[in-house]
Amino acid sequence: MISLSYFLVFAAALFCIGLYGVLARKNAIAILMGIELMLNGVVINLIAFWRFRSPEMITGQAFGVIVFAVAAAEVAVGLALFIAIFRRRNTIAADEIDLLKW
Amino acid sequence: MSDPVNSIADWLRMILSSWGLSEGMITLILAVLGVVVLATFVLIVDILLVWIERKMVARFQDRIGPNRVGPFGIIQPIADVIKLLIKEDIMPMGADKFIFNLSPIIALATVLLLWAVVPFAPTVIGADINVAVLYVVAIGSIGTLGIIMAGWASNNKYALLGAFRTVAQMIAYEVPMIIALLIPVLLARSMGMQTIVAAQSPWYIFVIPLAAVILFISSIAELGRTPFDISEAESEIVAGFHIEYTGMKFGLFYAGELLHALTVSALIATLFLGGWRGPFVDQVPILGPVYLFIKAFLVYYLIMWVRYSFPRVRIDQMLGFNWKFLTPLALFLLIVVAILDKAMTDVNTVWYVLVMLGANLLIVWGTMLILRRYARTERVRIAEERPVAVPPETEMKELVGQE
Amino acid sequence: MTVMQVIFLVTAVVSLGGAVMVVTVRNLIHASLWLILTLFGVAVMYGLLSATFFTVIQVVIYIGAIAILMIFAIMLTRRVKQEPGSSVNNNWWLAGLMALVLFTALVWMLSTWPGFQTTLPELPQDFDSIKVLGTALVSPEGYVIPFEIASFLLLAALIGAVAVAWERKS
Amino acid sequence: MPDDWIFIGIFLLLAPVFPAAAILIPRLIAPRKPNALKSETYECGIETHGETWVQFKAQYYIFALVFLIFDIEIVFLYPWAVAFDNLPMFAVLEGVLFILILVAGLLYTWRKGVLEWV
Repeated sequence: MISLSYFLVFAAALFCIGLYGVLARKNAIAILMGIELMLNGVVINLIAFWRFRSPEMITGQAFGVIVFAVAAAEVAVGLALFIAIFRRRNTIAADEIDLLKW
Repeated sequence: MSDPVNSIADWLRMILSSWGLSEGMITLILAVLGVVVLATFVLIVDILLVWIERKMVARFQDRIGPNRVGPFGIIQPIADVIKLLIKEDIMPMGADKFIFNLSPIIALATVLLLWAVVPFAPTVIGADINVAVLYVVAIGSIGTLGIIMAGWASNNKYALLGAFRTVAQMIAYEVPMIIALLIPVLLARSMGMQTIVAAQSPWYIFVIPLAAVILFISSIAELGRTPFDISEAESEIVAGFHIEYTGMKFGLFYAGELLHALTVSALIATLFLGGWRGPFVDQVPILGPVYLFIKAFLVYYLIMWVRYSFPRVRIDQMLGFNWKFLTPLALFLLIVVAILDKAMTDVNTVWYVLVMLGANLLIVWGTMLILRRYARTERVRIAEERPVAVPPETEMKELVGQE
Repeated sequence: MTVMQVIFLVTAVVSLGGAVMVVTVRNLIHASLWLILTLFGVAVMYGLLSATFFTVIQVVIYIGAIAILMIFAIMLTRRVKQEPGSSVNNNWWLAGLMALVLFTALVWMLSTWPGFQTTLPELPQDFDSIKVLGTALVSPEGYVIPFEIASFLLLAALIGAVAVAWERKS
Repeated sequence: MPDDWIFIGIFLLLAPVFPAAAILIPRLIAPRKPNALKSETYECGIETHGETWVQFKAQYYIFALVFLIFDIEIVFLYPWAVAFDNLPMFAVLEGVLFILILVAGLLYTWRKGVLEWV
């Protein structure tokens, strides 16, 4: 029989792969993809806890919907920033955007 | 009284269980059979659609259309299929092979998948899920993805440009489409197709006609048919996202587009024209699919009528029409319907329908007034002397005057 | 092994494989297509958790909107020449190590939690989660504040993103 | 209900098989003699010129952005519409407020001239 552990481990793996992408990739859009993976891991956790721990309450799903909205807002603004940066500096490699380093 | 489809399913279930198969296995086998039957049926209708569309466009353009192969040319599409099957398949240089092959598959498969939620009769439906309306939207967005993949994989500037235009148009018109779909959901209090059909007394076209019109327009745009066919404007971008496709792969895009038109018609018929509902359908369930297809082909005929009567709009007009007209109108209608519906919880059906219909017609009238004023200012604006684009007539007059 | 476990394992392998491809493959368009595969796998996971509403909105929002937005952004920000050098920075091994350590730590922590092996409870009879969700989102005892704030957040995101990305042609 | 989802799952697996078969059959019966000239990119009929990756207008992105925001809004509204029977009038008005806030965003983009195709 399927248990909560399946989904939690899957979500953790997704989260960690996303984390690797965020930390290791150079291209800013690739970093954003990593963030998307991490957010998906989080939503799976929310839904899995709803289903396994408190199916009679809707809290997990309500939070899931809010996370969807946050993810969309984050992607919209993030990509807009990258496009603006690309227009100025002709690159979106995260290690070349270093004006604020010092 | 049970309908033939369920009787056959029950009969098969009996036979299979007498063979000693488990309950889950039987469900699985029946589901596979159901999918194969449904998909085959839809594909056969699709082949027939090629003939219908060609014959119909010929009539619109005062021609005869295919009439050589078989009586009235009815075997023509089969000849076409054979031709496409034995054509050489050309893969352009620099194309991304896997994605190039995958995108026509997605284009047709997504259209087929939509038929899973179309109800044919009170008890005959592929899958009566409680999120069917959003399922339609979801499958549609996978279709969008297929187009962008085709454009990207072709390694061709114009294909990519065409894909970009198509996707910009499809996602733009998805907004009024989803809002228009939301309105019947709101009236029926459910996203399940069977519940929506069952809730339609009277048909929703008589309650919320404006939502049906909005859905109809945005569906045409979603299909990329004239007047919204800038995605394949031959004079501007050669042929759109499928320039590099030949043979059967192009055929799949073509078949997918035709079938998509009928699918959309069937969905409009289901959501607004009462789906399988009609006289005597309770006694004779077999009439359900007949009514559904009559209604669907009626809507399909309207789509064709629009397609072969209107010229193409420009890309700026297309986007402006959506964002500045259709989307605000759909949102306004949604607000009005929501508030009216809640205000009339205790009113009897006749008054409810009359008030809803009246509100819809009032909105249409107001919209028409605004549009007329806009058209007047626009005509004045266009008529002004402008340095760049001089209307050809004045040029001609000047030339004539000089002579 | 029940049917559900088989579906779960296949989906998990496919979507985790897709996720690995997302963070390693060089071509960004390919990365986004792998991302779509992973997102689809996650949608199937929601289906297994009987959150069917999430299955469809995962496809509608993530695949239909966010992925498309990403593909558009990739095409808009691409230099004509293929970017030189590797697609990962110099600290990629450190990142990999951190991800691995975090994963091990998470799984270890979770396995010590008594609720880890909770089995699937039956859903309450006549429980329409969409209806309950819709009621909860707008009821004052529920989530009406997050609901309205979400709309403000989206408004802010729209205005902010347009202000940043929009450049009037002179 | 689960049976219906099994049907959808099987349909998802089988639907690509039909078009895939239509692509694979020509592999077996159609002639196949590729040469360099034949498999050149057709593009617009004349020889191709320059990189395939041309720079696109940022405006495509802006339209996708407006679409994304509205898409999310609609996802919030569908449960609201399904639960309509359980809602009192003020809950309906909350939904209306939600829509109006988003309309403000649309008006902003409209006034800023983002919706003009330039």
